[in-house]
Amino acid sequence: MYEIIEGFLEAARLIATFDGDVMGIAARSIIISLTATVLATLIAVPLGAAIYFGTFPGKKSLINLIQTLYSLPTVIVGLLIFLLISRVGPFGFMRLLFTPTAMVIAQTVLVLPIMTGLTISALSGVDPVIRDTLRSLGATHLQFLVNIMKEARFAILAAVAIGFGRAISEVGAAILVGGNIMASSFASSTRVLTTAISLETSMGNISQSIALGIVLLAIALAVNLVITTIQHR
Amino acid sequence: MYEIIEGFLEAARLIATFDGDVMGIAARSIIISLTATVLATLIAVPLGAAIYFGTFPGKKSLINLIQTLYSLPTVIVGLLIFLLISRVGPFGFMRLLFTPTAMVIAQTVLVLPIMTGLTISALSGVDPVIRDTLRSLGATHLQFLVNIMKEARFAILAAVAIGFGRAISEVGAAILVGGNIMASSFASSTRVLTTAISLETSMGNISQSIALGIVLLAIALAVNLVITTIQHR
Amino acid sequence: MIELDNVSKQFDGPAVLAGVTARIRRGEIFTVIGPSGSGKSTLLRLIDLLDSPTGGTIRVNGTDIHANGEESLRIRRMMGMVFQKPAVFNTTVTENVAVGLRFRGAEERVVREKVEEALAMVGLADYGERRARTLSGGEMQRVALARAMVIEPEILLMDEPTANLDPVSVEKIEELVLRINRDLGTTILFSTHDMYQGQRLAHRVGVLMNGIFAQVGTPREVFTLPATREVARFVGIENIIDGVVVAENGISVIDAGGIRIRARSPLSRGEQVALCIRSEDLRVFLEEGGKTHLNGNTLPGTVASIVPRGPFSRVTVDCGFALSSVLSWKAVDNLGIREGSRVTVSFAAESVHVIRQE
Amino acid sequence: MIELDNVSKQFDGPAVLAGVTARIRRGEIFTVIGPSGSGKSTLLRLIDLLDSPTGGTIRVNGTDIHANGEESLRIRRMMGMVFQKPAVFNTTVTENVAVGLRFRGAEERVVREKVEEALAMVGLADYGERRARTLSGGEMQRVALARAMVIEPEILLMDEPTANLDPVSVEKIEELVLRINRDLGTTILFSTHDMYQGQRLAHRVGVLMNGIFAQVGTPREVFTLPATREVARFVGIENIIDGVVVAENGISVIDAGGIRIRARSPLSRGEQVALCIRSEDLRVFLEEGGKTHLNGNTLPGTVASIVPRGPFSRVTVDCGFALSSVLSWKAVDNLGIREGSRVTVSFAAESVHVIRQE
Amino acid sequence: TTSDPTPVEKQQLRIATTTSLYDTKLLDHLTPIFEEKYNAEVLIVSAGTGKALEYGQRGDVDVMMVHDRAREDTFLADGYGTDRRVFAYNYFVLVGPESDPANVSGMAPEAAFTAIREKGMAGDASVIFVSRGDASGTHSKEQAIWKAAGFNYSAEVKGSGDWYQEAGTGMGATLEMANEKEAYTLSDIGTYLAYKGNLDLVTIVDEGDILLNVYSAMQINPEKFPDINSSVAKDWVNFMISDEIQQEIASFGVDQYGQPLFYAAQNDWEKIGVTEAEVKNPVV
Ligand SMILES: Nc1ncnc2c1ncn2[C@@H]1O[C@H](COP(=O)(O)OP(=O)(O)OP(=O)(O)O)[C@@H](O)[C@H]1O
Ligand SMILES: Nc1ncnc2c1ncn2[C@@H]1O[C@H](COP(=O)(O)OP(=O)(O)OP(=O)(O)O)[C@@H](O)[C@H]1O
Ligand SMILES: [Mg+2]
Ligand SMILES: [Mg+2]
Repeated sequence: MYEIIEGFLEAARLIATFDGDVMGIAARSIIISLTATVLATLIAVPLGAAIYFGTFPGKKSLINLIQTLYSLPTVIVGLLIFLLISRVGPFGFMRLLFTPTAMVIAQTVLVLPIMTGLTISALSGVDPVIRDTLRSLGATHLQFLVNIMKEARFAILAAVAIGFGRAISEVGAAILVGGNIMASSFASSTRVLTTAISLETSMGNISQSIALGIVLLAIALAVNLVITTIQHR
Repeated sequence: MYEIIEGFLEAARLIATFDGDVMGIAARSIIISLTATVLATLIAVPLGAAIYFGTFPGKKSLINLIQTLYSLPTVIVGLLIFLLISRVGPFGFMRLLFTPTAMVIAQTVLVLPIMTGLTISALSGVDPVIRDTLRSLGATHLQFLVNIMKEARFAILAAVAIGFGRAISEVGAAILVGGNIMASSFASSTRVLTTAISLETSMGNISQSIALGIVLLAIALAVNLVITTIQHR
Repeated sequence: MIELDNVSKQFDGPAVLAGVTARIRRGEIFTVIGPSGSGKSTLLRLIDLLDSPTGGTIRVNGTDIHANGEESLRIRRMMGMVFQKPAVFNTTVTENVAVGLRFRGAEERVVREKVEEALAMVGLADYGERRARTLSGGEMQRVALARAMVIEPEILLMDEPTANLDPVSVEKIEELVLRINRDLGTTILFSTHDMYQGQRLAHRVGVLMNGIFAQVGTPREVFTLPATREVARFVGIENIIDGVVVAENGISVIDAGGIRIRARSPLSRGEQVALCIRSEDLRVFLEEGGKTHLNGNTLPGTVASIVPRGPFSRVTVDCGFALSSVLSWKAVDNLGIREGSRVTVSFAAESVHVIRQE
Repeated sequence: MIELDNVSKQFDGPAVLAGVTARIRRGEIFTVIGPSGSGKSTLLRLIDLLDSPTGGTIRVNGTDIHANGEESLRIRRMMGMVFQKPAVFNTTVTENVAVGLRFRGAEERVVREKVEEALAMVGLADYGERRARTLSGGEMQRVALARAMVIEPEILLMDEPTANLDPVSVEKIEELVLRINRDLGTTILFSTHDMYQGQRLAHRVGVLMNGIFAQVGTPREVFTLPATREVARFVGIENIIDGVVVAENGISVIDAGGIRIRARSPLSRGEQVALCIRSEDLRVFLEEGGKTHLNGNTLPGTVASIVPRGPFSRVTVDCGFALSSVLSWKAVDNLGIREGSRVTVSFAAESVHVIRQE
Repeated sequence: TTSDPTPVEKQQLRIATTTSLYDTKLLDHLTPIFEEKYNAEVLIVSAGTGKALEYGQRGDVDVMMVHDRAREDTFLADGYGTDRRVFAYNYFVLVGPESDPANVSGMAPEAAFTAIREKGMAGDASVIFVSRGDASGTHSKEQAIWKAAGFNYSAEVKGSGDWYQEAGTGMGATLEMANEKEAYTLSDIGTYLAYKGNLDLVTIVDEGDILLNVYSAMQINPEKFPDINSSVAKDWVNFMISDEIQQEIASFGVDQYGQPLFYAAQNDWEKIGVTEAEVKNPVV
């Protein structure tokens, strides 16, 4: 158990000394996962709204499918993206494999189902009278959506928090399409906290892994505090 | 891209022929993840209720902490459980490492934060007048909780769906504390779909990985249909 | 102008609206009254495009509002609606009221001014910065009212807008409604279960019953000449007596279980009728003390009960059938009647409204 | 018995309740009336243990209900509550009504019987299998009523229980309330903004204003002898005139802006008073047509407006100050008055209620 | 000694092994034979070398099978393991794009590495070396080659430029990455053969003593962890160096890849530089 304590001490040391490698990895984690979360939000929220407010055949099945995709293993997401962007894949010419961009794409895809599903849940939590009131006040489609979102902001931001959590904590897709590369330039590297944790773990450096895990949680805490602040505004 | 098609064909073949190995792995996945989800539900729902309805100092911080733990990487959960149950750990005497039980524990811990957090969200979605009505009708604490749950059942079951999704799709903890063992007896083996997918991927068998992923999603779909049915009752 | 043309609406069960027809004129105040569950809210929701009718058409200024997908925003923006159980947005009172203006792209300065004015009008001038979710029932209802009014709609739909308000607030809101109607020419359509309110405010009243308008008319028509027995009962006519026309020469004579009542009515002998007599039109005298009305009715009876009702007492007299009359407390005291007293009830033939029974 | 002892409640802003004191007797029907936002709901919620007072104590049968954590379930189970905006559980109507009985572990057979009976009582006999969420406003309110009644509580708290109901339904509910009170001896405490309802049903009325009971008394006391100017206004006394006592010998004389009014009052010369005159107590005569009351008041004036009000008209006469009187339509027709007519208003000294101004 | 071949309850044997060995499926091929023979159940956990050693150090397994002599030595010296036996060997290969931009085909490993580094440092963007970078046996070997070529790994190789990239993942993923980037990498022969079909990479250097890859098995020290299943552990180690299994090892993979993945250690102890006892003497 002393590895845990050691992990905490190590985490404190890494943070306190601004350990260059770790800071780079952490920064990359934040950039990639935040970008993916923002992208996913921009897609999932309108998509969820379109599904929730739309009436079309197969709506129920679609919602079921979305819920099912909550179980999509990150490795499978990674594999699918990998197949698409690897050199022989249809998008191979873009040379995206093993770049941070690829990781952003994979994480976006990964969190889309859960964020879309939670958006739908969030919207269904809004009092129907509120919806009617907005309509009766003459909201355009866009105004309607914006205001419904405002009413559901608590739940939608909770969805964002969950999406971010899933993005920053996943490793399967990140390693498959990113490759956990540590190059000398920041932009060519794709090592993020989770892949680094995996690596440290596979090397048997448990306390180092735990230290990185704590750094990750510290980032998550900061992001969550921001989200909570917005929620309660 | 042809690996994807191949994956689908392979998945169809595996399911159609009741491939022994795959069926065993799939069964193990279902058993472990369902058990973990049920356990987590039994803990998270009362816990979420206690937090939501309780008034105690640090409540807000606790909720923030829970949200932060959404970002807990599965590998870190795996490591912590590993440290606890490995032979030299405090619970080493129980010889749980590399057993399905260990995987259940790890997955339970993994999904607890998100299920607790979503339970809290679900409860906060219940009309306060409903809460007052239950109280005024003379509900005991238990009756109150049961009935609030009934009112929030849609959102709580959505939380269960998300918990199950996370449990069955995670691999980091499963591999660390389970070990991805394929032994000759069912009970001693710890290979589940995600760890098998990882293995196949690391061996370069992409279509086999995708096939297993499809099997996993088929299971998730079945579980979700059950959940949806309960939701709409 | 709103034209309701054979509008019907059915949910899962039996039809809620089954052919509602009416024309609400521009600038009119039209009240929908009707029992709980008769479809008042449903009707208003159909007009506000919040639901679609199962049959019939609703035209606003000639446009079939449900036929025109692209037009619906324009049409909706002509209307404002106050819901029966208003919901407020989870923000400040000011922001709640401002929403409609913002939707229409009003300038911030204009928004601020108008919102302030609207809040003052509903008596919530100091509530601007309060979070709307913490308001009392009546306060919320007033916020909803201000929210709908502030956009100055051409048509204002209100679903029981004063249901949660005390009489003083009700009076203020009523004055407001009248003022909006008068100053801005707003067409106002509202439902109420407060018949007096209907009467005070409305140019015309529609009585919704069993899925249709059982009667549409001026308040006075509806209140004094109800078209059906149910309407009569609903508008508060306490004395409704069944009978058969037995004579008809200028003044009809109706036999009500052996007791003969004179009334003005064009119906012919043998017809089954219901007689409506407003309790205010009855006079009660001690024993044989009353003067006999020529062509009027004078019935002996026993006081069955005396119940306070507002500043009045309701005195019910058993004359073979029960007749309720409303007397001031003082009158009751002066008469010195109590339960069991022998009295005479008298009323003019003109006070009897005769309804043909189907 | 419910004792409210200096109960206060403050949310973020100023105190909502600031020392409410009253004793509600066992078996009594007690009505809380008061303007919107005066704290009626807040008070009922405090009694039902749904919120805690900031100060003071509430005792039920002698127990301080907020002091006793362990007792709270027992105390709550003595009470039933109907909320102002009732919410229904997302299940059938029957299950909604059954909840309280199930909480008390009633047998299935008993539950079924009682629920059926309760639904019949509120006029929803056929609604048992309907999903409660699809009910109309009034229907929901009746479900909430049935739900609270079915457990036969010792104390029934109702927050504006008939706010969403039409008069026919209101009458049914009122009868039900009276029956429950009579047959089961249930203590009933309800808030209403319908003063007549308060009066019809209540043994006693408390007028909540500015955080306290401005007056507690029988309906007749409150309605005829309001304790303050605000109460007078609130209970619907339309004529409230400020003045100074200038003479006092049996009949006081009050100077109201130059016009002298006679009234019965024990107040002494020089005191600032408000005079309350119920509009029903005014008589209106054409020009000098009225007989002069001995010890009464006869004031000349001009008709300022004639407004229909229920089956009556409200005639406002400008006599220097405005005086409103209520006349039947017929009386108005008979008098032949219209706006601008010169008339005389007369009323007895006994009809004037004098309130000392603070 | 061998354990009673017919105990009533099956004994469990837990083995920690490195991923690259496990992924060849050699062990899947051998365990049924063992289980049949000893009526035991074999549980194999594959993990990175470091993690596998961690399992061993914590007494979570009974047998350890890795391919990193230096760290094995430390592991033995620290008393965690005992009774090491070498059961197989093969060679690492330097693979790279067919175009061979650094022009190192056929060179000695050390020379090839030196040339790659030079081109890379010179800024030739087409020359990239992808390293496992995960402290695995393969990574250890790579570092050993850099050292033999005269470089200080952490100062002159690691992080010295964009030409040198650490994959930080398993062998398969590293090969995929090298393929994608048209880069060089060092691989064990087993994984390379398994992946060859998906790759455009070709063997650039496959000869040189330094490329030797030696696989061994050892039991976890029962003195340190008394409840280790020592007898079955010994059985396994002895099983691996038994004649029958040595033959199985030598022929494993031939039908699939047309060449063996491993050479039996039994008779080549001199060639691979270990003592005869380490390949032949049964553990007692
Ligand atoms: N949770 C709360 N937070 C802040 N203010 C509150 C809260 N609940 C009630 N209030 C305020 O307390 C006052 C009294 O509210 P309450 O609901 O008791 O009034 P009420 O007499 O029932 O009014 P109404 O007749 O409109 O229902 C109102 O001004 C209201 O805004
Ligand atoms: N969505 C719905 N699904 C099924 N039935 C509905 C739905 N909405 C309304 N109803 C039913 O239609 C009838 C009319 O409802 P509506 O709300 O229009 O009545 P209302 O006249 O406004 O009554 P109240 O005075 O009680 O508000 C009711 O019996 C109600 O239960
Ligand atoms: Mg309604
Ligand atoms: Mg209230």
